[in-house]
Amino acid sequence: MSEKLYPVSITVNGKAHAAEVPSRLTLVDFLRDTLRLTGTHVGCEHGICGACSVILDGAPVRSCLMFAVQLDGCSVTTIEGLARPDGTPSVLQDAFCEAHGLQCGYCTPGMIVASHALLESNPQPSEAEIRDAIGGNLCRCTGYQQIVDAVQLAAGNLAKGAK
Amino acid sequence: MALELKGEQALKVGQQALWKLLNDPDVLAKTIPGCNTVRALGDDRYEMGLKLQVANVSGEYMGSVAITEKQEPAHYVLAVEGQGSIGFMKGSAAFDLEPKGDNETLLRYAGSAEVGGVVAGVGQRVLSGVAKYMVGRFFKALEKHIADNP
Amino acid sequence: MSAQPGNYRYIGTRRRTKEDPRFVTGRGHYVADIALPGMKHVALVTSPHASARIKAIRTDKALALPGVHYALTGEELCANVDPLYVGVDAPKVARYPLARGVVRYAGEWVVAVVADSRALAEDAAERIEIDYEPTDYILDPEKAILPGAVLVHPDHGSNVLYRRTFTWGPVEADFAKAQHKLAFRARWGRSATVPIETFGIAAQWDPGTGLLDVWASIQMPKYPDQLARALRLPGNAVRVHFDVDVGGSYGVKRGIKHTVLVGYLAKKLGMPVRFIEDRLENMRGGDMHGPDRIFDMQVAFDTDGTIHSLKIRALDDVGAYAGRSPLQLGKPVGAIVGPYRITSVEYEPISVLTNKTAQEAVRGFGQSPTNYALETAIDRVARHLGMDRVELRRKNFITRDQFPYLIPSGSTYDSGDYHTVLDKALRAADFPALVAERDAARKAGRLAGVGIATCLEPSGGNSAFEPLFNPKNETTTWMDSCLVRVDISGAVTGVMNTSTSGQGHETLVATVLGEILERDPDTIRVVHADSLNALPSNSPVGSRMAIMLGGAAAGAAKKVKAALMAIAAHNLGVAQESLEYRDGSISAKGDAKKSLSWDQLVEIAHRKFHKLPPGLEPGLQAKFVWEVPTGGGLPTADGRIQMYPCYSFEAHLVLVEIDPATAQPKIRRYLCGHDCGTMINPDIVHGMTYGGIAHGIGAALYEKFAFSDNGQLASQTFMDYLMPSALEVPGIDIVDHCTPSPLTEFGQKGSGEAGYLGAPAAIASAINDALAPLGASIDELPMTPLAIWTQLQGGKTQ
Amino acid sequence: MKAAPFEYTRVSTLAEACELLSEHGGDAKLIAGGQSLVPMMAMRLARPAWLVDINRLEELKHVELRGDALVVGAAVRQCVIERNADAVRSLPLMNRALKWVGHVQTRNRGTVGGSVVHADPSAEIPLVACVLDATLVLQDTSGRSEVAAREFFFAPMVTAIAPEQCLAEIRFPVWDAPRVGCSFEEVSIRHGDFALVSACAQVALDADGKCVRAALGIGGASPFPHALPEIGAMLEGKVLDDMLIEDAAVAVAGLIDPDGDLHATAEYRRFLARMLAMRVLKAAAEDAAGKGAK
Repeated sequence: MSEKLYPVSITVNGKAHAAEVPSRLTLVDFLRDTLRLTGTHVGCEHGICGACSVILDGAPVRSCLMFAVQLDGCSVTTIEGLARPDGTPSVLQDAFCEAHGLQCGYCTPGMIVASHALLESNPQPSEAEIRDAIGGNLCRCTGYQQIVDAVQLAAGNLAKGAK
Repeated sequence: MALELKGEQALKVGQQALWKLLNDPDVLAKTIPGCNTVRALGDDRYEMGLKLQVANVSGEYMGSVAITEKQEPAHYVLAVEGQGSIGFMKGSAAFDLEPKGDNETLLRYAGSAEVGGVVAGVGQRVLSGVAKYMVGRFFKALEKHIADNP
Repeated sequence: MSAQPGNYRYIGTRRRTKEDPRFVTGRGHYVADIALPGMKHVALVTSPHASARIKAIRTDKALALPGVHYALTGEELCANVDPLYVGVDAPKVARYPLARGVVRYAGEWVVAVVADSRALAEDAAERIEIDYEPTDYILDPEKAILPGAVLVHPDHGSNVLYRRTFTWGPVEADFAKAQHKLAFRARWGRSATVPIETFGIAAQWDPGTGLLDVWASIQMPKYPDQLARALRLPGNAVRVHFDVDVGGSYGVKRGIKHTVLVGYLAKKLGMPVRFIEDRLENMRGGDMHGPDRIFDMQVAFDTDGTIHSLKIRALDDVGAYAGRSPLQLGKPVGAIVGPYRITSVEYEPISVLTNKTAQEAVRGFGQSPTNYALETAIDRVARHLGMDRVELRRKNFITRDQFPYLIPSGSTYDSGDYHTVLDKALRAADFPALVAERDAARKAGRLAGVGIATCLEPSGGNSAFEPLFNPKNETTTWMDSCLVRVDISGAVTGVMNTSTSGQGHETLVATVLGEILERDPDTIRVVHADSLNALPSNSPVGSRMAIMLGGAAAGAAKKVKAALMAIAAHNLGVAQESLEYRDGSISAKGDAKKSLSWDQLVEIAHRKFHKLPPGLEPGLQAKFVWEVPTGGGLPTADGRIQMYPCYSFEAHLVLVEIDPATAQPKIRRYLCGHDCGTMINPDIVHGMTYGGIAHGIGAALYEKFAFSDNGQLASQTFMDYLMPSALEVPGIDIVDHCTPSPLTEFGQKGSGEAGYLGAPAAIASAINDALAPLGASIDELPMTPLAIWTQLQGGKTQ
Repeated sequence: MKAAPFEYTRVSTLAEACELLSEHGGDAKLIAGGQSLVPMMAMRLARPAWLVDINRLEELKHVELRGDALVVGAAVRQCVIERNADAVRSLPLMNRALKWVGHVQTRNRGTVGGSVVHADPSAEIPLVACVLDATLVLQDTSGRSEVAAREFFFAPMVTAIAPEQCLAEIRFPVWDAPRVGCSFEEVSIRHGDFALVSACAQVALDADGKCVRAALGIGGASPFPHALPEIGAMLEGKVLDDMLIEDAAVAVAGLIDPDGDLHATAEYRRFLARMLAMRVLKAAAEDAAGKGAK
């Protein structure tokens, strides 16, 4: 019983990837195991913790709750795709460093993906809006305070024209 | 997870006839939701195969049924045990058949079941609602059987 | 006294951490990111029963699947490995990675399947057929200690793993003379830290070298040693790689059983094998549940509020096996009276086996539950006397001038200024306004309460509970170490010897080295040695790394500095006392021309033997191994011992409102006054404190590993095990204070468990303050909406 | 936690989906947003042999006002209906309900129809459908049929849909009256969790402030989303004063059939249902009254 493979082509961080995958391979496993983009993390595999958040066609989603085969022709952005082209941190990523909005770093890619999507749609969010946007991402280290601080800092820096 | 089930159902059938139905493996096979085989093992013990497809949850179970404390035609206790890939179930229920006018019997049941394995760990929130529904389906099927086989 | 004394260049200043840049760009290196060529994957078959005999295991259908390599049963594994180390003296409570013959909790590992992929391994696991014969089980720890109870380990003869009554000071006399006594029960529910990363391990056996390489998500003292012993290998046949980023631990990432299992498989099969727990395996059988305690408390006190004595009985349900867990009743011995001058204590810790998931170390190692019981006692005394809770605490606090302060159980608190920290917190919170807000809410018909907790964080991790709870264990050495290397280019590298799970140890070491060597910490690299290259370490447990790794780094840096001074003195012809070290250069005091730069000094050390002073080793590196200050002693016969060297203090103030229509609590305000001595990196300390408070909010209000009546873990997913999100954790204010420790290099104390040690007590205090006008109270955590509602209905919990 | 193997087809028409369902019967399963289905597959509680992907069916993605109803295609994502101008204007109750549905990431992917057919008794969208007396349009190879939302839900995750049927669209009646107000409230332990109990109400007032139409429903406190037309009947023709609302709330508590679980007992749920019924009725009445003042 060898598993049937399905051809998919998924654009990840601007680069098209063609692969043959079993239907049951989730998007997060595809990113991590097939493409070796290990920045996206697996936390609960049942859609609660948010560690696997990625941006799918512009909107943040949980990559453990979809199969790669479903995303043929789609475009995905992961934490690796949010940095500047030379790999240095973006304004938001830099703000997470400045505010120390993380500790163990495990939930961090999901947090940054959720925050990135928030700032794209709402460049000057209130604290309540930030908490709502990351409300589906669990963190056990930070108590969220410095994450909220980081997003506020990034919003301020972006408003000042930081790129 | 322990499930408590308790209730009563009036059935348009005489007490003795209902007793017979409830002790007939073929009837049980037709009325127990998901049941696809019932094989008598003797001594009021049966082996049962269940394929459950409740909502999104599906699973196959092999189990056994034993009937004890028989006081024909008024009372018995049904003990059920089953095991499948997503967990196990073990329970028993007391059934009391009470004549209620002509050709009608009140069936009272009270029992509890233990559920273990994955289902118990992840499905505690909905198990009892689903269990109630299964009991309801059993009675509906039984009523239909009674209506179809006057 | 300022928030941060001492005249430091890098220590205590806000600086970015060394670790963050790799994490924010998705370049962390966790165990699940490791892909070894030809690596196989493990899935587990676990017991659905709380207790059963295993009658038969059939693996043929699983092995018939293509891509499936092996199915390992307990029979085989237990015959080939030794039992896992147990913290107390209970040899008949043997613990192995897989069950042999008997399962003792629902979720216990029974068979491990190895396949080409995790998905295939799960397919195979489903095809393993096991015949169980369910047997009687025991779930209630109070019933478990009664005669005739079902025994979890019949060979042990009892369900009691550890029990002793300690009496420190004139307890009976104090109780006899006290004007008031009260007794109550407080219950701490089973929760844990539940990191977002589950436990994972990859292992590879090289038959050519006879070496087992291990990469694991680990935070565990003596992990390589325990692993090697269980696998019957010499210590130098195991190489644990400590450069794996750990996705959160806070105590629980112990993983010995996981590692023995995977190590055995890797060696047996000759294939690299990886096992990453999935969330269900992690929750039910990862053996990472925390304390589950019933405290029976008695307090003796006078009308003026003076508290004289305590009797504490702590019954801890540790589940089906013993690991480190019974010892979590031992750590609180070191702070058994909290920050209060209580002259005598009776303490009866009881560790009980039940048919539940085994307990492991959780942040604070049992101190947070004890603090909750102590603070509940203080609140109850205040309520009993009609006394203000703040005043009662102030009255009983050890005062600043009483340090070092010896408590009845034999530990000496190093330093503290509890009155000042509490005052600062009260001022920062505008406490009268907080109380007024509560009263206004009450007047408007809502339920509101102010919570207070003033708690200690014993830190420095000396693990003295080991000899205290196990007379056969005479371990009194709990060192940590650091190696500093200045290479030929003049760059500085610090080598640490354990893994990190978010505490910022690279930043710690770089900051300390930079401070002493006066070199920019940003230029200093810090690496994690593997266990064969490492100096001894006891890993980041017990809030010890700022103290121990910080101290070791300082010691090593000072040795390097001394070598530089010796080189300078020799070459400049000036006595060391007349030399001045600045930014790595050394010059004669008052004669700037007589000077050698950092680069020149380094060059001499590495290349110019002819310029080295006699007796100095060439090259420039130093190691320093530091024993815990105050460590080293065995307990007295009556169980007095110096448990930890340093004592941090935290004062929590909380305002909680409860919606009377729904019984939902909401935290309106949270402030924490915190004194952990000198902070090496304030952002890291604050972050851990915020996180500890959030974790404490979880333990107080949301999180519980709940077992059903038939021993099933009913909260196996994140749908039922409820960790607070950013929407439940409020904005938190922290007020710093610094009372330096006299025992450490910079006056630093520990802070890795900060926040968590007081938050549950503070929230419980607030909820009970809110319920007080109704004459109601809850003495069990978590205080769920259901528990609150039950009180609002005038009922009793449960 | 990896799903059992399955065959996968992404269909390009609804008819194709129905054919596959018809061919494979109970062994096939539709996937839209997958936010409820995929976790169950990961735990292997759900193990369809065939997964039929309807995510890209444009014919299931319409949101349009048709007659006196807002018609929502089954595969419309929750985030779309959350922002759709027609929906916000004509179906404010849905908009309020969606604030309680999961989190941003799940609403971005989850669909309206998926939530309905998953039939969690605590879910918000099914409750709105029942309270507003929506009609569900089901399709199979033989054509379309309709079923009232109030007759669709049997038990947790058990509905009237047959294995070969696909939910095509949902018709939510729009109340065409000048003074319509609504409210949605819920108690969950954390935001975004399954509701212990939820309640929603929609009322219409006449110019004098008398209630001309009222609908109320309770989620999480019966094995299915529980619309309570009895309460509407009790309120209609009357002024919604506090006493009447309290009476209605007491009646609510008597009509529901809650179960206990880990987080709430049946009694607590009954209490919450009463309290929330009171809250949503008051809030809906105030909302409606406010519209008269304009």
